[in-house]
Amino acid sequence: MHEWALAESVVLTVLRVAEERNAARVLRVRIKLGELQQVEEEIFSTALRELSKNTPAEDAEFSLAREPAVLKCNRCSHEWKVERDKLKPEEAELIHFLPEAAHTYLRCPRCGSPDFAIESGRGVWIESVELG
Amino acid sequence: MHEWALAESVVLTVLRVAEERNAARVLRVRIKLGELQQVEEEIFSTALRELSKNTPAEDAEFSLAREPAVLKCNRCSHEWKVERDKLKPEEAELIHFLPEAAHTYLRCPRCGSPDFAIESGRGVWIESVELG
Amino acid sequence: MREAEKQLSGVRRVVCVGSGKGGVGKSLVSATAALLLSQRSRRVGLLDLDFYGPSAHLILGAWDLMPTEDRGVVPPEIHGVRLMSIAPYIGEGPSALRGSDATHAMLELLAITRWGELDLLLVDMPPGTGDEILDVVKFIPAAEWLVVSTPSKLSIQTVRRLLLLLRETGSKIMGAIENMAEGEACVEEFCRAEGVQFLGSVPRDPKVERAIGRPELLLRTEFARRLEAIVRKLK
Amino acid sequence: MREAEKQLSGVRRVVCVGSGKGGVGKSLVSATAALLLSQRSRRVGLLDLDFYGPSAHLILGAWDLMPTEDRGVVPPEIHGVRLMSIAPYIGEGPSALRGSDATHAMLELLAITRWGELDLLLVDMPPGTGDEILDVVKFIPAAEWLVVSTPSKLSIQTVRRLLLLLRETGSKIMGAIENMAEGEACVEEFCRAEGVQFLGSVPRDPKVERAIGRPELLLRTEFARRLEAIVRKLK
Ligand SMILES: Nc1ncnc2c1ncn2[C@@H]1O[C@H](COP(=O)(O)OP(=O)(O)O)[C@@H](O)[C@H]1O
Ligand SMILES: Nc1ncnc2c1ncn2[C@@H]1O[C@H](COP(=O)(O)OP(=O)(O)O)[C@@H](O)[C@H]1O
Ligand SMILES: [Mg+2]
Ligand SMILES: [Mg+2]
Ligand SMILES: [Mg+2]
Ligand SMILES: [Mg+2]
Ligand code: NI
Ligand code: NI
Ligand SMILES: [Zn+2]
Ligand SMILES: [Zn+2]
Repeated sequence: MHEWALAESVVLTVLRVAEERNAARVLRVRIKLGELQQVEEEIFSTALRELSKNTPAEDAEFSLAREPAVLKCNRCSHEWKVERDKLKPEEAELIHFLPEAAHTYLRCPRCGSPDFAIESGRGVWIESVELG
Repeated sequence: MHEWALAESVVLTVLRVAEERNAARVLRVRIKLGELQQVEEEIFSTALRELSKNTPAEDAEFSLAREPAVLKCNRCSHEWKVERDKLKPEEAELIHFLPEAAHTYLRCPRCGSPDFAIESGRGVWIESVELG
Repeated sequence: MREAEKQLSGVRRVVCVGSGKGGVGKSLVSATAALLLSQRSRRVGLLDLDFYGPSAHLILGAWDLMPTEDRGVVPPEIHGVRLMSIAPYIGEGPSALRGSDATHAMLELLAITRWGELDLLLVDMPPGTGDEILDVVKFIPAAEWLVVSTPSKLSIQTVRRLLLLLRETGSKIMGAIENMAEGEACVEEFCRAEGVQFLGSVPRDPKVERAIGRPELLLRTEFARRLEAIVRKLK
Repeated sequence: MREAEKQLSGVRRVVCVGSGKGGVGKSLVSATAALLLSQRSRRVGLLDLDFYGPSAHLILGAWDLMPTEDRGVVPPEIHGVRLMSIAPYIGEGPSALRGSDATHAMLELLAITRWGELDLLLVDMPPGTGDEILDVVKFIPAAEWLVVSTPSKLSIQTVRRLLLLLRETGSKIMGAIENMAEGEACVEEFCRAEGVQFLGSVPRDPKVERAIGRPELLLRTEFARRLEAIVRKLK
């Protein structure tokens, strides 16, 4: 349910963009949901609709696309995908709230290092905003 | 004269690349010299030649190209070039040894922030190595 | 994205407890100040931004208090203090964050935490003048700074670097507190030289250690009594 | 590029003094240990990697000693200790480095410093378990770690996080020193529980402050005398 706060961030940003560009309406917002954070799509969508009511984004189409979580080891340069179903549920839950907790629970499968970069699929990201 | 140490880093890296790729000879090395560090080209060239004697890089052509120093403010996103002749000589000298000292002496010309990224032209960089 | 503003819109004042130097008592001062203010009926939040050595939860004895999920994350309340920290998420595990990870973690906490209405949000800063400091300056420009130093030359020299940074970025410096005072008025003198308000001294108090994790006990130490006199000045 | 190896090729042993926690005495321990070893005719270097609060030059009284330029950078020698630090380059100015800047600065210092032949290079680490720690683990994998903690719960909890990180990365942990010991044997007990060698205790010594910047005086403190017994064990 902290998806509401994530949705709030998105809506705020979209509205700021609309304002900055003097747009009356937001037509479409393309959002990426990183696999690492495992945002619940349904709650997130509901929140986006609720939160954009009575704003220029009211009738916007919010399209959501999942982005795989790719990590890259800073030590041995190995790159790997996080397999969702291989995470322990408790750990997945903590990473859901704070993706950086990945550095506490995940390790480079090649060299065991906790020192890796989250190359993609970290959190929620706005890919594009179409204004009307 | 700490150009010798910088040249040593370059030669070491080049030799490692040659070894990794089982190359008998290094033909050409293209090196970028960032304007921020203001490496003295002549000393640096001499050092490269000296240090590569009796190594597979002995007959390599070392080509040097200057790269302008571009800084980008992390606060207001302003991007600017460092004008070499606008630096105080003492400060330029300290930045010559440690480019990160730029965060102590240089400021974003738009917002005054010391929080900027050195986008390019920081130090010495190997652009390419041609092996024979 | 991930704006701090919305979640901080009900917060009247953000006060960062910083130093540049480690081990000067930033965490102890900020946690105790939060307790003292809460006792005086202020609505207080405490945000621990030390991602490598989070301490606020240890001082307040809130090891196993998890934030609850409700249209965001609602900080647990302990002795009236709403506490947010990386600790519930990393437990006692290692914290191998590079600077950009710290930036992300901070923005995430700011984006999800529902502070609600607060008279004051205290922010317990990590040592150094790196990513976390630069990010607070960038994302919470209205933050005011309460600087902590011990009388040691090693502390004062580093605190000076922080002050220079805060000045240059136009941050508001409320003043400086001397912690673990030891006779000579080193920090007061330093404040005079730097043109920073000296807020007062708090002595080294050996009873503090036993009171870590026990807020009632902590509030009854000489340390807390002396800090109260300073906190009162801040209204 | 910018390999550490070449400049460290004459260095027999690299010992990092770390903690995770700030203000536990990493700088005082590493600088004093360097002085003690130099007195015992060891060829010793001291590399200060605290880019936000460099302290080694203050403790050794080397404010204005600049490294000299000679086919690289030759560290100035003070009481027989070859010292390298960010301090000569930033003076008393602010240090607004993000994590990636710290990485660059560290690699630069490693690339240009001509340590020559050393029996031991002591590295004074900053607090935290961020970029500098991760970079030493990455670029100087042979480094051994000497961990410093005070008896406080706040220190021990953070030191544990560092130990976990060092273990996981296969770093060699020489052991832990208790600094500012205060009666109870907290760090010794902690070491037993963690399976880390306990190297001994050094008391809080109020005479230390006056000796900062005065190596001869520092060497005559009770602090140094007690540290000597520990340093001796390290050969
Ligand atoms: N006034 C004081 N008297 C006694 N001990 C103190 C005092 N202030 C801080 N301490 C202790 O000093 C250590 C450092 O304090 P801490 O709050 O963790 O500093 P920081 O957050 O600046 O790193 C802790 O062990 C803390 O319990
Ligand atoms: N054994 C000790 N007795 C008295 N003061 C000490 C002792 N060890 C350290 N200090 C003081 O404590 C403070 C923190 O020490 P410092 O070496 O700067 O720690 P760190 O490098 O871990 O941040 C300094 O003011 C230092 O002079
Ligand atoms: Mg990372
Ligand atoms: Mg930068
Ligand atoms: Mg703290
Ligand atoms: Mg130190
Ligand atoms: Ni959620
Ligand atoms: Ni030079
Ligand atoms: Zn790896
Ligand atoms: Zn700017």
